[in-house]
Amino acid sequence: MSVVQHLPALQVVIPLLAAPLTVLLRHRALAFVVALLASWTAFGISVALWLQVEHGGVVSYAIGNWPPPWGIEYRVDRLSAFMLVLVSGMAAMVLPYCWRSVEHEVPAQQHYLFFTMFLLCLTGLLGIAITGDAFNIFVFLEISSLSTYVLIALGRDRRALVASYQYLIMGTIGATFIVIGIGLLYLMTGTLNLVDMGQRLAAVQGTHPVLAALAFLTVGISLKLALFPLHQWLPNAYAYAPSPVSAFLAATATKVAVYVLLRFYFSVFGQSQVFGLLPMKEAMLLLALAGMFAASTIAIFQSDLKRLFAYSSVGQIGYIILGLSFDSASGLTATILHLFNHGITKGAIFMLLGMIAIVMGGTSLSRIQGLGKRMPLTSFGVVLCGLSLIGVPGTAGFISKWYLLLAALENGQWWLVFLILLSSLLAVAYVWRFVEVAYFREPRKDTGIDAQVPLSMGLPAVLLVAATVVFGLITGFTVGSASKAAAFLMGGLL
Amino acid sequence: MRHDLILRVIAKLLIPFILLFALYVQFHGDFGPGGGFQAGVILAAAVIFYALIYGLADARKVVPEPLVESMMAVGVMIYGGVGVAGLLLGGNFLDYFVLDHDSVHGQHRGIFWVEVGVATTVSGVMLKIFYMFADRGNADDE
Amino acid sequence: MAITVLVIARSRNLFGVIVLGGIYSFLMATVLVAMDAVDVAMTEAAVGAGISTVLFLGALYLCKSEEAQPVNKPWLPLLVSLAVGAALVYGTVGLPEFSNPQAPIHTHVVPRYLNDIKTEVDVPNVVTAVLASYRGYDTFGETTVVFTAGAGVVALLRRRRNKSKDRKA
Amino acid sequence: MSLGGHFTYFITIFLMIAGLFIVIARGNLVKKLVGLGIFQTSVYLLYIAPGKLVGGTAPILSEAFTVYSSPLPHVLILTAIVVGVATLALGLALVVRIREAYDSIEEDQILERDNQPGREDAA
Repeated sequence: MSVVQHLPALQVVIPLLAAPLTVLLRHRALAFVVALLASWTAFGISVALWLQVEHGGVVSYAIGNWPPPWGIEYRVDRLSAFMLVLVSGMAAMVLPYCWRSVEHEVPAQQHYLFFTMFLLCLTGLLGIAITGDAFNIFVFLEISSLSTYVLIALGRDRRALVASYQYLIMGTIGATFIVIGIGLLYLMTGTLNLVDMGQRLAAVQGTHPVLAALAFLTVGISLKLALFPLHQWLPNAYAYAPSPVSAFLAATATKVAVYVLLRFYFSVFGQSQVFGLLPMKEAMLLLALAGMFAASTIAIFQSDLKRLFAYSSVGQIGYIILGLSFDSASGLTATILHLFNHGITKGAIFMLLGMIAIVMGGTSLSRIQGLGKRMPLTSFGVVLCGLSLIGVPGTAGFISKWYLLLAALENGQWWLVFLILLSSLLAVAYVWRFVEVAYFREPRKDTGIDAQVPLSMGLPAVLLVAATVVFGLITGFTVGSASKAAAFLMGGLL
Repeated sequence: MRHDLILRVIAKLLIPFILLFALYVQFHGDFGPGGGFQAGVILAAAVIFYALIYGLADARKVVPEPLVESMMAVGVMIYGGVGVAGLLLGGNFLDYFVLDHDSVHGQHRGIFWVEVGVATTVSGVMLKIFYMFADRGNADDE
Repeated sequence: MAITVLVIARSRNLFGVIVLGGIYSFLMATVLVAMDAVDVAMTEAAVGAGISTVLFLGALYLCKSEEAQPVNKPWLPLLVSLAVGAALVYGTVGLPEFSNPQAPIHTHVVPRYLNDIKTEVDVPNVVTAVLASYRGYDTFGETTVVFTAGAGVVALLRRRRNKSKDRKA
Repeated sequence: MSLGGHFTYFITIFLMIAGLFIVIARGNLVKKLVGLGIFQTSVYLLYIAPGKLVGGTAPILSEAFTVYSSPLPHVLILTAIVVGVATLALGLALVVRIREAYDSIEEDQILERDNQPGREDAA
């Protein structure tokens, strides 16, 4: 047997088995080492899988040697390979950062459990991205959600508990909606394998249960990905969670939810069904625009940086969904690109905010006055990422916005181009709030602990900030993968 | 409740039967309803029953916390171990066919260990959760 | 069963609600037996009426047991729930009828479980076989979910040694 | 498409509406979890009911029977129940912690206590 052949299984199983190991070890340092090794291995595997898909097409792996649709299949295609690289890459970046960060933000007794939960969350997200089975998606969704609730609740502020509870309620409703949707599809097709389901659905296209399933899945997943009116859980959750958790979640959790949406839309329902029979296009366009403007506007009026950027996340999700609503290959490319680019940008921002919180004792705007003098590098990083959020050329955010504009032009929707630029102005406004406070005000005397940012935190953050610039200049990997994945999905080749 | 003789005697009589029933559910799952999860729940219920009658401290002596916490992890490891064993023996992950020369026999073996894993984790988790909640209750009284 | 749920919705005595919840679970288990889902019924009875009730009561012991009077009129939630219900009615009208052997769930995938199980797995309880072997990976995931919950509860509820240091807020 | 043929679905839907209503409308954190449980349980019926065949038996093979109810939904729901109780345990743990931190398990009271002035920068 060769290891290569089993990479799809190992991708998920290694972090999964590392999690109980950390509980058995019950030791902070050992748990950290285990988690670190597991996540780096997972990153390596995901890159290997990506290469494999790049050269050999879809990789299918039958778990338990039961052929699908009887058993559960792991299926790596271009889109899932791309997602795997994003998720495991972020985990590999965030974990070293955790080491010192949890010292400040999580009670000491819970440290090894923090790493356990982190591994489980990683497992869940990877499992969702790789599986080819509808019910398996639900199971792994719950693994990632449950661990996320705990991770958020480990934050120091007591509001973290309430945020986590609200997320638990909303998340569970969302998951139950997804189960209902999957159930209806299952009743109509008799199968749970996504590919098989897609093929068999062709026979019952447009019937009531299928449309209802589409609606339930859309609402359920939208809850998970915090599409505008269903986003209430997100700002609090991101704001009060420990900062490595915010960084990891912002970069991956909502993105994986988008992936699930794409997966169901294009691999199961098929685009003709999604966009032809229901006014999905219009609905998504509307919600995306509403999200872009409303959430960005709310972001401007936040007094805490973490909340500010959390609302900005809701706004950015609007862009992602906007690309989807174009129903074209270039729109989809923009969606997938923005998934990746926004993921690394937000990850970097929350990491930097974590460092600020340690040195300045908090992230509220009144506290970070004069940050530019006290932490010049860090604030410069935040500004760079802010530019990426706005979409200034030379940053990753520009690339995805550019493709979004192209897609809008392709559809001849000039007014949309205008709206996208207008909403970018809102982003300028909220980033400017940071700049104004950090650079043009004198430092407050009473703030600022004499703490240095540890290297293990600074280095990953710097790397990610660098990545937002690098992926803004060198676009071969991201644009290439995204456009191929988009073409693959639109072609409906499965 | 600690001095209620009748309760204690009844409990002493009942608990072995509950344990036995748990084992029955566990290993008879192939033929009738039941399996690892249900057995795990029943197993945990037996210990919780014991704790209610004899007090938390006594239950802790019988089933100490570190053991419970390890059980949670070990169960998952057993399940995963079966999967990895399949890998090592040349099959896919969770491939029971290769666990024995006879593939059907291999299936039996796989299912058996998998169910053991489930029961271990489930009973561990249920007990742990019970201990945790009970602990909190005492904290309030201080 | 429906009546039980209505009472739960109206009642503000949490203790009563939880006991009713247990009864509801038992009723549900009975229905499940009628539906031939013995494995599921057994689990539902053990979990719904057993474990959940114990957990609820445990949590209740730590909290207070009366629900406050709701301040606002619950029209919006009612509307949302009804809309969801309407969507489901719309969806289920097109579903295969109850007990229709020609429904896809009886003709696709499942026949292999029922017919070939003797030669492939040879375990009489098909549910166990599917659970542990055909879809063993789901069960692995399920075990992990339980483990996650367990470790999560530990992470949330473990008593701290130095109480003064945490929870400044 | 007779009404009788869809009767089980309608019961399911009623339970679902009630459960969802409790979750959204009630401010009490424990009550919300009860509602969530009902909501989830109703989904079990949605899966299980169509698997039943009149005249069939539980899917435990033996010589005496030839018609069995569909086993696959049972498997899925077993998993779903377990996931449900796991969520519940976690939710209750959170409620207990919230109660310790706020001394209340009513949603509006908690929000009130957070919005008191001068708390914004208390870290």
